[in-house]
Amino acid sequence: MAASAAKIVVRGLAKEFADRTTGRAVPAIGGLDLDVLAREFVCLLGPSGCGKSTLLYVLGGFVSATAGTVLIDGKPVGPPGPDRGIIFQEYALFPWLTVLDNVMYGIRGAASPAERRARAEALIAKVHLNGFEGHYPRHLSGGMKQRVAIARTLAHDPDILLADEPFGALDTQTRTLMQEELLRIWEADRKTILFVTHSVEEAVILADRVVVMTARPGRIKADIAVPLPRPRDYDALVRDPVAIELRAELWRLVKEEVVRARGAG
Amino acid sequence: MAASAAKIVVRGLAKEFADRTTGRAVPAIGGLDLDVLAREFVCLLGPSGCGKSTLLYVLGGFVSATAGTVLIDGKPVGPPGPDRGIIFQEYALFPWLTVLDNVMYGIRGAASPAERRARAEALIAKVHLNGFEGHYPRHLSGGMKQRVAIARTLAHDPDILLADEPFGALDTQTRTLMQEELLRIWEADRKTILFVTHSVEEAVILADRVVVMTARPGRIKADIAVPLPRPRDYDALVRDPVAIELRAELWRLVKEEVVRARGAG
Amino acid sequence: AADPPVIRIGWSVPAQTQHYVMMKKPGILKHYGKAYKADWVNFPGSVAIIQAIASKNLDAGGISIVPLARTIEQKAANLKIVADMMSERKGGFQTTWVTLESSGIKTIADLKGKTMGVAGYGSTTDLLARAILRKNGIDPDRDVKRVEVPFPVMESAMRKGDIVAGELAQPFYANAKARGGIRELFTAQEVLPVLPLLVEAFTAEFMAAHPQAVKAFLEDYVTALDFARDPKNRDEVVGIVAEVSKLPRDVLATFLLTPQDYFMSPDAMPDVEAIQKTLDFLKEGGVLKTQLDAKSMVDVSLHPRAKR
Amino acid sequence: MNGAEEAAGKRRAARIGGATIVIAVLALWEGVSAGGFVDEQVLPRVTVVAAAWWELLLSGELPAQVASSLGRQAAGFSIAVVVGVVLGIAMARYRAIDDFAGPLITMILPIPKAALIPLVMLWFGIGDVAKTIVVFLGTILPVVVSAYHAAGSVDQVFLWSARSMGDNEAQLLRRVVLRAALPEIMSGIRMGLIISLIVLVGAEMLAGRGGIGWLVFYTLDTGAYRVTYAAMLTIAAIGFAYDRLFLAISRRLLHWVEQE
Amino acid sequence: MSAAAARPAWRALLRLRRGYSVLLVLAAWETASRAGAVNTFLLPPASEVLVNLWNLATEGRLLFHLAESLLRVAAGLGLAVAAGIPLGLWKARSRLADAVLDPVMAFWFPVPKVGLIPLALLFFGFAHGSKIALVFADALLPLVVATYHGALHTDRRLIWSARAMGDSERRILWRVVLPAALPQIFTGLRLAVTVSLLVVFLAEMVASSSGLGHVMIYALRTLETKDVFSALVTISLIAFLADWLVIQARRRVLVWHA
Ligand SMILES: Nc1ncnc2c1ncn2[C@@H]1O[C@H](COP(=O)(O)OP(=O)(O)OP(=O)(O)O)[C@@H](O)[C@H]1O
Ligand SMILES: Nc1ncnc2c1ncn2[C@@H]1O[C@H](COP(=O)(O)OP(=O)(O)OP(=O)(O)O)[C@@H](O)[C@H]1O
Ligand SMILES: [Mg+2]
Ligand SMILES: [Mg+2]
Repeated sequence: MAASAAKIVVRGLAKEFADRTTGRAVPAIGGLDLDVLAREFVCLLGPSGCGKSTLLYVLGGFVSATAGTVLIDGKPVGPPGPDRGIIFQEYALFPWLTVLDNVMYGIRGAASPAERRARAEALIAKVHLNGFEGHYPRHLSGGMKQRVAIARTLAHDPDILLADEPFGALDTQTRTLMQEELLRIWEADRKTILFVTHSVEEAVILADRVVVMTARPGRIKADIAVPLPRPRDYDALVRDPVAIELRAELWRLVKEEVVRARGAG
Repeated sequence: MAASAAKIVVRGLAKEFADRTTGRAVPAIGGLDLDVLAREFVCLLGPSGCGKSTLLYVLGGFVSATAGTVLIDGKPVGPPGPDRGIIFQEYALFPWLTVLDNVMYGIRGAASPAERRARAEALIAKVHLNGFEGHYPRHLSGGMKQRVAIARTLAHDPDILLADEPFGALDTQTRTLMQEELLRIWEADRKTILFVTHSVEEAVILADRVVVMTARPGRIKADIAVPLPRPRDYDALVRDPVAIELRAELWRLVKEEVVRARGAG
Repeated sequence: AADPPVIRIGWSVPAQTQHYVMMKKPGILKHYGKAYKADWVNFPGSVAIIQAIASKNLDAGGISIVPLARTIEQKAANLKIVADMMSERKGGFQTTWVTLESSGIKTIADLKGKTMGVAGYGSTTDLLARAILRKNGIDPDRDVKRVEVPFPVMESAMRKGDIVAGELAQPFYANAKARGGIRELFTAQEVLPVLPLLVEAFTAEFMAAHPQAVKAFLEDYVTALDFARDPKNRDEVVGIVAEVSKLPRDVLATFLLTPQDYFMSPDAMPDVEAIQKTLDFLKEGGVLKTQLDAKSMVDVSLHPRAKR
Repeated sequence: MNGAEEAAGKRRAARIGGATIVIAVLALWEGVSAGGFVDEQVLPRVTVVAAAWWELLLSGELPAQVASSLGRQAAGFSIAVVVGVVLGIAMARYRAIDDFAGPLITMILPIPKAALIPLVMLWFGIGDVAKTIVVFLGTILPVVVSAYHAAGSVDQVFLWSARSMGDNEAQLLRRVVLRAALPEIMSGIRMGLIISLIVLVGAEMLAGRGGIGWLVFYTLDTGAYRVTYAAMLTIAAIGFAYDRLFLAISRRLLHWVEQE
Repeated sequence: MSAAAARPAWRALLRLRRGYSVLLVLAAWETASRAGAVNTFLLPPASEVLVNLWNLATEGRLLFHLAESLLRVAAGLGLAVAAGIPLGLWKARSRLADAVLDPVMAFWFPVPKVGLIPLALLFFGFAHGSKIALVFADALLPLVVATYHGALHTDRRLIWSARAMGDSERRILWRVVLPAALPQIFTGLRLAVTVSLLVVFLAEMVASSSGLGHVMIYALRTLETKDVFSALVTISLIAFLADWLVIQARRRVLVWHA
C-alpha cells in the first residue's frame, strides 16, 4: 500500500517518559510503524502497559513523540483538533456537566440549539441512557459513564476516531449492542477508526485489520487482515472456521508477548 | 442451605439514591436476596447500571441500604473494616503513594517493615509489575493501575473479598494469568469471594455459583451453580459441553435483561 | 539594695520632646536607673495608651486631654495629671487652619459650600474647628463638606484641589509654609486661648505605691525639659527628634524649639485653669457628659517645681 | 527546536518580561514623583526611598526591625498553619466541631485586628505573645477555610479504601485526608504566608517595641513616608523570598499531583 | 400527623445548633463584664452593646454608614473577582503568563496596603474610590491564588477531551479549566469576602468620613466604647451573612461536586 494513500502514517515512532523519581527514561513505544487507510477499521491488541494508549495520545496530538514521524492526511500530526475524536480509557467526562450537556459539548457547526439538543438526545438513546440526561457523571455507574463518553465523542462527529477500550466496562451483551451501533455509524459516516481492545473476539468482529503490539516498549508484532465478510454475525462467527483460526492466532500472538513481558518483568 | 450457615446473608435489600437535581429517588437495588457461603466463590453478572457496584458498597459498609437486612457472619453489617476487602471498579489508588507504598498500605499486624515490604514485593511480582515499585499511579497504564489495586487489596488479606470487575482493563491473556493467581489465593487462604464481572466466560471459569441480576432496580434473576470440577482449564472449557451450555444460558439471561432495560430506558 | 521600680510609660509622636530627650539621653538624668527605671513603649496615640493603662499594661504616659477626660469621666482608670507637656497658646504654635493664597477664601464665612479637610473626626482639633465654624455662622455638618484627610496628606490634597482648606499641625505646617502659597485662616485661639495639648499622667495606684520613683522621674523630666529648652542644645535635640520621628532633620530644624513649636511651659506645671476651661468647652460641646473638676484631676504633690 | 530548549527559551523570555515590568514600574514611580504628578511628600521618589533604605540598612535599624518581626511572624504563621489545618480538617469531618467553630470563625476573623487590640492587651498584654496572637488571627483564616473545603471534598473511594484496609480514624486523617487535601491546603498556606506579613503592621501597631510593621505604621503617622516605602519594599522583598521558598517546598510535597 | 407537625420546631432547633457557640460567646462576654472580670471600659456588657446597636440602627445613622461600607466592598470585591479569576486562570494555563506574573505578584501581594492609603487618597479620591481600590488590591490575592491552584491541577484528560472536540485554548479556559477550578474559586471567594470586609474597615479607620470603620474610629477617639463594639458587632453580622450567602451560592453552583 502506498504511504501517500494512507490516512494515518506512523514511521519509527518512539516515546519515552521521563521517570522523575529515578531519573531514568521509561520507553513506552520503541520504533513503531503503522499505516491506517482512510475508512479503515483497525483494532489494536497488546499486553497491558505496552503503549497502546500512548500511541493514541500521540496520534491525537496530546503528547509529542520522542522520535519518528506521524502523518495524518499526509501532513505532520498537529495539535489536537476536531478531526480526531478520542474516547479515553478512563472516560474523562466533565463532572460539572450533566449527561446531556456532556454529549452536547462537542456538537458544533451551524446547528441550532434545538437541533444540537435533538442530536445529543438521539445519541444518548443510542447508548441506552434515555432518562439519565439530567444526571451528573458521579451519579452514574462505571458502564454508564463509559457510554456517555462514547456518545460525546460520536456527537462531535470526528473524521478519525481513536477509541481506547471504549467498551471495557460494559457487560458482553450491552457491548454487542454498542458494537453494532458503532459499525453502523462507521459505515454510514465513513470514518477511520483505530480501536484499542483487550478482547480478541471484539477485534475479530469489528476490524478490517488487527494490529498486535509487542510488550513494552511497544512495536508492531503482527498486522493481520480479517478476511471475514460484513455484516458479521456474532453467533455465526463463533462457529466460523476462519474466525476460530484467527482468534487462536491472535490469542497466541498476544500470549507470547504477555509471557515475554512477564519474563522481562 | 440454612441462612445461619451462610457467611453473607442479604434479605430484601433495597437502595435508592436521592437525585438532587430532580428531587426524585433513583432506585438502584429493589429487593434483593442473596446468600454466600463461607469460602464460596460467587460471580455476579448483570447489565450495566443494574446495581452491582452498589451491592458491593452496601456489603462493604460504605453506603447504607434503604431497606432490608445484610448479615455478615450472622451479624448486621458494620462499618467498613479489614475483614472485607474491596477492589473498586475505578481502582482508587492513592495518587500520592508509589506502587510499593500503595500495596504496603494495607499490610498490618505484627509484621516488621522488612517483612511487610517483602510481602508487598511478592504481590507486585504476582501481578507482574516488578520494576514499577517506585512509580506513582499517574505514570501507569490503565491495566497496570488495576493490577496495583488488586495487589493492594490482596496484600491486606481480607476474609471476604469484594471485587468489582477487577480484570476489566486487562488483556485476555494477562487476565487469564490473574484469574489463575486469584484462584490459587482463594484456595490457599480460603477466602469468600463475591466477584462482579462482565464476562460470562470469566464467571464460568471462576465461580462456584453465578448470580445474574435483573436490570435496574437490581434483583436476583437467576442463581446458578457451576457444576464444573476444579482446577478448570481454559482451553478444555472452550469445548466442554456443560460449560458451553452454561455460557449460553448465562448469555441468554443477561441478554434478556439488557433488552428489557433498553425497552424501559 | 532592691531593684528600683520600673515605670511602664507610653509615648507617641509628635510633640513629646521631653520624653524623647529622656529616652535618648539617659546620661543627663540624675535618678534614672537608681530611683526608678523606665520601660518606654510607643503607641499610635493617646487612645491606645489609655487602653494600655486600663488593661494594666502601663503606669503612665503622655496623653492628650480629650481621651484623658473621657477616661476619668467613665472611671476607666484613676489617672492623675502630674506635669504639663505641651500646649497650644500664644507664644507657641497653634494648630492652624489654612487655605491656598489662590483659593479665594478670605474669611471663615467663605467656606460655605466648600470641602475642607479634617485630620481626625472626633479629635480635639476637630471639636475646636466645629465650634469656630459655628461661631462664624457656619453649620459644620450642613454648610461645609468635611472629609477626613491624614495630616501628612493635607497639604497635597489642598494643592491638588481636593479640599480648599485644612488643618495643619507641626511639622506639616512648617513644611507647607516653607513651600509657600499658604495662608492662615484661623486657629483655636478664638475659642480656647490656652489648650493643654498633652500632659504627663500617672495612675494613682502607681503614685501611691512608688511615690519616690515618681518624684525622681519628675525631677528627671524637668531636667530633660531644661536641657531641651537650652539654646545650646538645640542642634542635639533636633537630632534626637529626627531620630525618633524619622523625619528629615532640616524640616524639623525650621520650627523645633522656636516660637513656631508647641509651647512647653518652663516650669512644667499643669495649667489647672486652662484645663478647667477645656473641660468646660468639652462639656458644652457634648463630648463630656458630666462636669469634671480640673483640680481633682491634677496631682502635683510630687512635682519638683510645685509651690508648696 | 526541542521541548527543553523551547521551555528554556520561554523561561528566559519570562524572566526578561518580569524584569521589564519591575523596571517599568520603578521608572514610572520615579517619573510620577519627580514630574510632580503626585506630591513628592506623599510619594517620595524611588531614589529617595532607596537612599532611605540604604541608610536604615547601614544604621542597623532595618536588620534589627526585620529580625524582631520575623520571629513573631514565623511563630504566628506556624501556629496558624498547625491549628488551621487541624481545625479545618476536624470541621470538615465532624459536624459538631463545624457547628461550634464555623460560626465563630466567620464572625470573629473579619473583625479588624486594630479594633481587637484593647482586648488583646487586656488578655495577653503588649508583648510578643500579644503580637503573635494578632498575626495568628490574621493568618489562620485562609488556612482553615482551605483545609475545611479540601478535606470536605476528598474523593470518597479513597476514604472507603483506607477504611476497608483497616484504618482507624486517626490513621485515616493522617494517611488519607491530609494527603488528599494537601494540594488545596497548600494554596491556603501560600495565602496565609503572604497575609502573615501584611498583618505584621496591625500586630505591631499594638504597642511599639520595633518591628518592620511598626516602622510602616509609625512613619505613616509621622509623615516620614520615605521610610514607610522603604519598610514596605522590605516586606515585599521578604514576601517574595518566602514565596519562592514556598514554591520549592510545595513542588516537593506535591510532585505526585497531575499537571498537564 | 404528629411528625409533620413537630417538624418546624425541630428544624428551628437544628438551625440553632449552628449558632449556639455564638450565643455561648455572647453569654460569656456578658457574664465576664457584668461580674467585673473585665474592665467594662474595654469590654462593655454584650446586652448594653446590643441595645446601643439597636438605638444606633433605629436612629438611621448606622444604616447610612453600613450602606457606604457595603457599597465599597461590593465594588472592590466585584472588581477583584472580575480581574482575579481570569488572572488566576491565565497564570495557570500559560507558562509565559506564569513566569511573568509570578514574581510580580509575589512582590506585590505582601505589600501592606495600609502604607498605600495616602497615595490611594490622592489618586482615587477621598470618597469611595480610595477604599474601593484598597479592597480590590487585597481581595485579589485569595482569588488569584485559589483560582491558580484550582486551575493548575485540572485533570489533563479533560483538557485533552475539549481540545479533541475542537476547543481553542481560550475556550478551554472558560469551558473546562474554570469549572474544574470552581470548587477552589469558591474557597477563594469566601476568603476574599472576609478580606474585603477587613480592608474596607481598616481603610475607613485611617481616613474616611463615612462607613462603619469611620463610625468605629470616631467612637474610639472619643472613647465611646459601646459605639466601638456596636460597629464591631455589625461587622461580625455582615461577615456572617456574606459568608452564608457565598456558601449557599457554592452549594447551588457545585451540585455536581462531592
Ligand atoms: N505519564 C507517564 N509517565 C511515565 N510513564 C508513563 C506515563 N504514561 C504511561 N507510562 C508508561 O508507558 C507505558 C505504556 O503505557 P500505556 O498507557 O500506553 O499502556 P497501554 O498499552 O495503554 O496499557 P493498558 O492496556 O494497561 O491500558 C507503561 O509502562 C507506563 O508505565
Ligand atoms: N451516587 C449515586 N447517586 C445517584 N445514583 C447513583 C449513584 N450511584 C449509582 N447510582 C445509580 O444506581 C444505579 C446502579 O449503579 P451501579 O454503579 O451499582 O451499577 P453497576 O451494576 O455497577 O453498573 P456497571 O456495570 O455499569 O458498573 C445506576 O443507575 C446509577 O445511575
Ligand atoms: Mg491503556
Ligand atoms: Mg459498577
